Amino acid sequence: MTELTYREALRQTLRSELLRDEDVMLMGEEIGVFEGSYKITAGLLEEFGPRRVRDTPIAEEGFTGAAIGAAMLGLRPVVEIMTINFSLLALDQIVNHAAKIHGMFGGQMSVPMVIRTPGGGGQQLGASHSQNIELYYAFVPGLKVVAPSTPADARALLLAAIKDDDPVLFLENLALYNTKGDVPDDLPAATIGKAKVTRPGRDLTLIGYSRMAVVALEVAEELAESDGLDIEVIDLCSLRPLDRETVVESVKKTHAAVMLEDDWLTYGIGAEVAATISDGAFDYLDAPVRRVAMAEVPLPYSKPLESAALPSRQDVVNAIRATLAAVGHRTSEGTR
Amino acid sequence: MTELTYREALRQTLRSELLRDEDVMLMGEEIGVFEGSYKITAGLLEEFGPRRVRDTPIAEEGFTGAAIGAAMLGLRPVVEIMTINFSLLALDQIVNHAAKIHGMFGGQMSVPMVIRTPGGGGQQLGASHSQNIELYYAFVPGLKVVAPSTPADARALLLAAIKDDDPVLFLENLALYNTKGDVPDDLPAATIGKAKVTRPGRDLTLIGYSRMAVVALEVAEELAESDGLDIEVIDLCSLRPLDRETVVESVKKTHAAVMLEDDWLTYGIGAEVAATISDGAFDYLDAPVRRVAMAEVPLPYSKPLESAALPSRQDVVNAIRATLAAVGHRTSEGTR
Amino acid sequence: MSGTTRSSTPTRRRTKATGTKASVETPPTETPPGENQPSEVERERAQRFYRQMLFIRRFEERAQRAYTQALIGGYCHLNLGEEAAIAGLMDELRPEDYLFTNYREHGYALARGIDPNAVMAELFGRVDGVSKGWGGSMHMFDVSHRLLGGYGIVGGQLPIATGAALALQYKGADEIVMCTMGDGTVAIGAFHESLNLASLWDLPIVFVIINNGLGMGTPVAHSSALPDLYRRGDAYRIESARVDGMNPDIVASATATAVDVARGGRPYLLEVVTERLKGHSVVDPAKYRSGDEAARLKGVDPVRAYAQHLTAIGVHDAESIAQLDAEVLREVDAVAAFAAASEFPDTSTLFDYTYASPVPNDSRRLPGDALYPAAPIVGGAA
Amino acid sequence: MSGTTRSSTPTRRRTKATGTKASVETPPTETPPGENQPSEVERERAQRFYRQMLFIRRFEERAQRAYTQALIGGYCHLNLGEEAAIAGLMDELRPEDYLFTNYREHGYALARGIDPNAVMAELFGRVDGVSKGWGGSMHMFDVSHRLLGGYGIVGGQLPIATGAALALQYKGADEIVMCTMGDGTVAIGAFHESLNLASLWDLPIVFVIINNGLGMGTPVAHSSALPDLYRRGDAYRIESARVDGMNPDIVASATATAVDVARGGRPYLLEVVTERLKGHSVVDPAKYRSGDEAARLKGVDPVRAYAQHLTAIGVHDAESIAQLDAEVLREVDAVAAFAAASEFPDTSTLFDYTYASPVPNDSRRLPGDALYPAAPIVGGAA
Ligand SMILES: Cc1ncc(C[n+]2csc(CCOP(=O)(O)OP(=O)(O)O)c2C)c(N)n1
Ligand SMILES: Cc1ncc(C[n+]2csc(CCOP(=O)(O)OP(=O)(O)O)c2C)c(N)n1
Ligand SMILES: [Mg+2]
Ligand SMILES: [Mg+2]
Repeated sequence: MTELTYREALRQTLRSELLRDEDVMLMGEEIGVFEGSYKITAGLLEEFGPRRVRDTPIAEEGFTGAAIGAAMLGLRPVVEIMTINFSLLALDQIVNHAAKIHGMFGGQMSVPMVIRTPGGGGQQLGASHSQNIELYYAFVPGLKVVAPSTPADARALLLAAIKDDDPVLFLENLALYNTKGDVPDDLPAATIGKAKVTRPGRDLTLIGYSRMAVVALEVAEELAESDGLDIEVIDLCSLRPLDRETVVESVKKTHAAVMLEDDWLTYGIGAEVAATISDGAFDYLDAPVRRVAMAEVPLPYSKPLESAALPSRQDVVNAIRATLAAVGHRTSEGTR
Repeated sequence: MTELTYREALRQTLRSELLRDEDVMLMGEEIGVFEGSYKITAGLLEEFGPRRVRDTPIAEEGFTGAAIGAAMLGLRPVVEIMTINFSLLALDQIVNHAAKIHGMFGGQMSVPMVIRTPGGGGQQLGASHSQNIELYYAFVPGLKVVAPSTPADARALLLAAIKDDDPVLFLENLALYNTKGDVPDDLPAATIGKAKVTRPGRDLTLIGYSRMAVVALEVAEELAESDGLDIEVIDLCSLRPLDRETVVESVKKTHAAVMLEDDWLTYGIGAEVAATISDGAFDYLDAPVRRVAMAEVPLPYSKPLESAALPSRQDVVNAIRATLAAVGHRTSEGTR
Repeated sequence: MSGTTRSSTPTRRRTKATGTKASVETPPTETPPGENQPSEVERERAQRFYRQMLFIRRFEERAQRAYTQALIGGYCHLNLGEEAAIAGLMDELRPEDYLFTNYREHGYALARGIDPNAVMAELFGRVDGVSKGWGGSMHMFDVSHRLLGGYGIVGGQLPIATGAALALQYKGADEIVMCTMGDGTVAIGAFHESLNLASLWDLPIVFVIINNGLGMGTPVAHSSALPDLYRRGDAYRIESARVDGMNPDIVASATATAVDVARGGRPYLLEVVTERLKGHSVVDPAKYRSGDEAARLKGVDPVRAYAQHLTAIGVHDAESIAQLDAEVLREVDAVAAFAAASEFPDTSTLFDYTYASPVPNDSRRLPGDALYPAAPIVGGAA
Repeated sequence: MSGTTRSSTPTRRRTKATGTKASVETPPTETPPGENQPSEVERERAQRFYRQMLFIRRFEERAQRAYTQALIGGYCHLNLGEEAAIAGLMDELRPEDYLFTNYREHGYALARGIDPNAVMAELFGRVDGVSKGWGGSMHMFDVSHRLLGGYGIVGGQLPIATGAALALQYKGADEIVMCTMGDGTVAIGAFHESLNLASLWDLPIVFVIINNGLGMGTPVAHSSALPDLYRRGDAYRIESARVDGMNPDIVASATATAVDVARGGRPYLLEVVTERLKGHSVVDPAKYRSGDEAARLKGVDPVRAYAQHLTAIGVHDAESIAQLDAEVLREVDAVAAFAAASEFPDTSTLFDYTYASPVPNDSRRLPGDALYPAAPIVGGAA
């Protein structure tokens, strides 16, 4: 067991995978000489050389597509797209090609590649650099999308993603890179497609992924302390496949749910989660599933505006209290 | 009142707008000499010349971006992207630029452009040519997304889109181009952001957009005939903004809803609609909102596979019956 | 124009990449097509070329017919007019080399040696198709013949092919990649990004522009600011050449040079000037072509021209040509019959190829399937 | 290299586009920089250039300081080293011409004549900023000075600028568009698509590559297979030139040619070779630069070099230079004070700019707001 930052967990995992499997190679802008925009690949060029750690020009479509072709011929490329915003430039390659090649050609070849990319917001990067568009990938059959929230999960899911024979979008988060956590030394690869109950509870199910899974856990602990609430927290971990059962089973127990996400509300990831709960736990749910998400605006640069647009801890607390109030309201009035 | 095909309604509207406003111009691949891949622009190059009707090379990102710049300087470009699948290549321009320019620069300039593009499936075009990814646009604040299902709406919404000062994604559908309907001669522009109750009813709310709004209406009529059911049909017309109120008010009356869509189920457009209903009509809904959508696979070429993967009329009928059964089940057992 | 035109004989072929740049080991024997007294090897190749071209021609015509009979769906783009280009290009690839094409690829599949039955069955959407019926006309794929697709998104194959070449270099392999595209494809961003990467990284890849003069209805001069497409190579320090694509011998010679360069570890850009004799796809009447243009096309036919050439040099005569045609037509009929008799894929296989590896919680619902079966009522749940 | 180096005097400027291609009306007066006896007009321009360069230098240094004081957030890219390029480029634009840049644009905003207070206030995220605080360092925009952004997505500005030029052509306007980008940007697809469109359509646009040798930590030779970036113009039949970007006079001369060509209705590609004296952005220590490289950079400074040049030709002396510097520093301090005193945008304005036109059912919820207020219980609803 070692305490590592999320960044360091990623870096060490990339390193151990480069050591383990000669077919693993890294590609991306500034991952070598520059050591990564966010230093996830620090030291790896020096250790493994340019064959294994390949700096690319600014050509997201080109190098992401190149990773697809390399994967078809047996390599296991791990591509870094500097932030998820720039992945829009590679979307045709990811959605029309990486996700389709196995199916469209009758299962003849797989595309074992990983695309690592951070989402985030709240860094005053402005509208085109602060989007959370994991939805674009989570929507697509043929892709797998994982979104770890802790250093240990970052390692376990990255191990799984690199070993997986399908293209995996590996969502990181700018705000998590410096967070710390224990990482067991012999941590095995995770199973992609499974959510995790990170805190058991009975009063309400609080759901998040990536940064918001961390916020969820923190707020649950706070409210346990301050209000004596017993909140169950679920970290989705995987957005595609989506582990509906874990979520629904939880809500069958708690009868209430709040969904946290950093993307826009309408059509966001939480829409599916809310729809799923409303369906799967229809007879159990005592109040509407509330979603806490980003305000639906191009995120402004100016700090006060940006802060107002992004979900805060207080927003989460308010949503939980309101939901519990609605539950009490309904149950006390005997509407079920 | 004239009976027109959806195609002809579009063509005539483009023509009348070209006549009305010198700043309106058309751009796209094969819209001129070739008269449009789907002949929506037939005859327009001949009538208006290459200045107004501009054939472009195969460069979706380039010409869509060019339309943005032209719109900033006062033109009202109407871009045709041959099918929505190819719009992935222009996504950075649409999402990171067209949708952001007004907000990101503090409201100094608007981007009055329209992107016309057909979705669809069921034409045996294979996985990369048969996607319904309107979600990618509907998700983005700063864009407006409309999806007419009838020739009259095609005209009214295209008029509105061209006059609108914001970028509008105008979703057409390959399977609708040959459908016919009456188009009033003096039809005014529609209001973007409004859904329509296309058939009033009391038993269940059936919701669709684009092709599925047509299917919804047809199935409702059939079931009125065959089963004496009184189904209310809603055509969303606009995906962003989404007219939640019209949907929720309907379900408050009918207590049950089925959502129809041609895209993939998980995270699809219907997820938000279902989540919205489950929230807004929480105390009224007697059974889970059922979604009828495409199977979550890269759409295969072979006809039987393709047919199995796409929602059929029978699938819709089954979903309605199952939902009504669930309502009966629950209400008869007195769960409310 | 930097490509040399040489006859391509098996002795000239390298059996191993040397790592050096495109030097030629044995001096080329200059045998301009049309000259008399072809060698036995040349006669054999000429016959092979002609048979292949003819087969592609008849196959495509058969596909066209099947399309109008609604046996084929979707878009269907034919290689009519491009037979010589295909024969010449494919002949210079080793079986272990990799090929990526656009959606106009039936002829390439055939010339790579894929069973015509499987090619036609794919068009018919049957299980015996090269892509098991999943791909159709635009998406043929055969891993054993190293045809790695058939791509319908214009330019989509370029970055992927570039990456395949990267993998070959990574592994120190001797194979190369060939990636074909149309003239209209040159305008798309992926062209630029791919050629730049291939050159920066010294990848073993031949990019081939099949310049048939049109992208749908758009002439090259309207899609490319520099209509000499092969000269685009200069912008990436990629050696390039333009070659007449109506004669397979000429194409093969130029391809040999290109392949040598690639085998030596540098990309190459080859522009093959050819013709699209019919519409963009089966359903396109090509009304945008002028009367003059249509008249000109009547006089242009690589298959007929090569037949005349072979007759002139005594490799064929009118009778053997007619005989061959009859034979090919019979074969193509058999191919169509095979395809028509092949089964459609079973709908139970619908979810088989979404993922290559098993995955929990994968969504395998058919349209309208309940997300959750109606729950039995649990009265005391709340 | 096709650009001619000429002195740029107001008399040489065209007042109207002629529609002809880039011919030069008055023969250029060759005045190589460094030569003695500048004319009064030249002295004036030199002084203007120097003051502008110095102002940009001090402004950027002030921004850097403010960043470390956490008064500026996000990414912050400075023009240190590019002052001469900016001064020369901007001087040749008419006020009614349009400018699109990448995210490294503070200096351009200043040189276009935008109030420095508004530029600094934008960096501080205040309402008085050019983009009202919505854009920040990367997204400056001023419609009245025709700076149409400030774009943070590499290459994103190119298609847009191309379209702006299309609108000018459409309207028969006399203005042109200038679109700047970095050397690293040349590798992206949008570069290719935009230059091809601009040439095919004869658009009045000058594409400028600010070649500061690096894209973040990547040298040009690692991003472009053809490191002579201006030669990329050939691939699109676009006239092009490379010019020394460390002297504003030289840049202005080359820009004059480029602008003339654009005003005449053809695109132009101008490569301006300059230096990035510091890291990619304020937070980048640029450790990837070798010791030699760092040492070399110490000797390179366009502002200092121009000061020396102006001293040599008698336009300035040590005293006037020191005086000017003190003056500029005072101004920049005032600018920073203004920005610090400016208000933050009110959070009530959060939803003001999502759409330009009013729209029903727009979502204006703050995070955590209920989609629907908890409904009053309607007992008999079911
Ligand atoms: C990105 C994209 N844009 C548009 C299309 C539609 N389309 C299919 S083929 C084609 C023309 C391609 O022309 P060319 O590259 O010359 O190939 P050819 O058809 O002549 O073989 C177009 C525009 C597409 N498939 N993909
Ligand atoms: C599409 C995209 N990819 C990557 C980035 C991250 N990025 C920002 S600036 C930059 C380097 C650009 O270099 P260059 O074009 O030379 O401009 P310079 O910074 O030198 O002015 C990169 C890679 C981005 N903003 N957009
Ligand atoms: Mg072509
Ligand atoms: Mg640079």
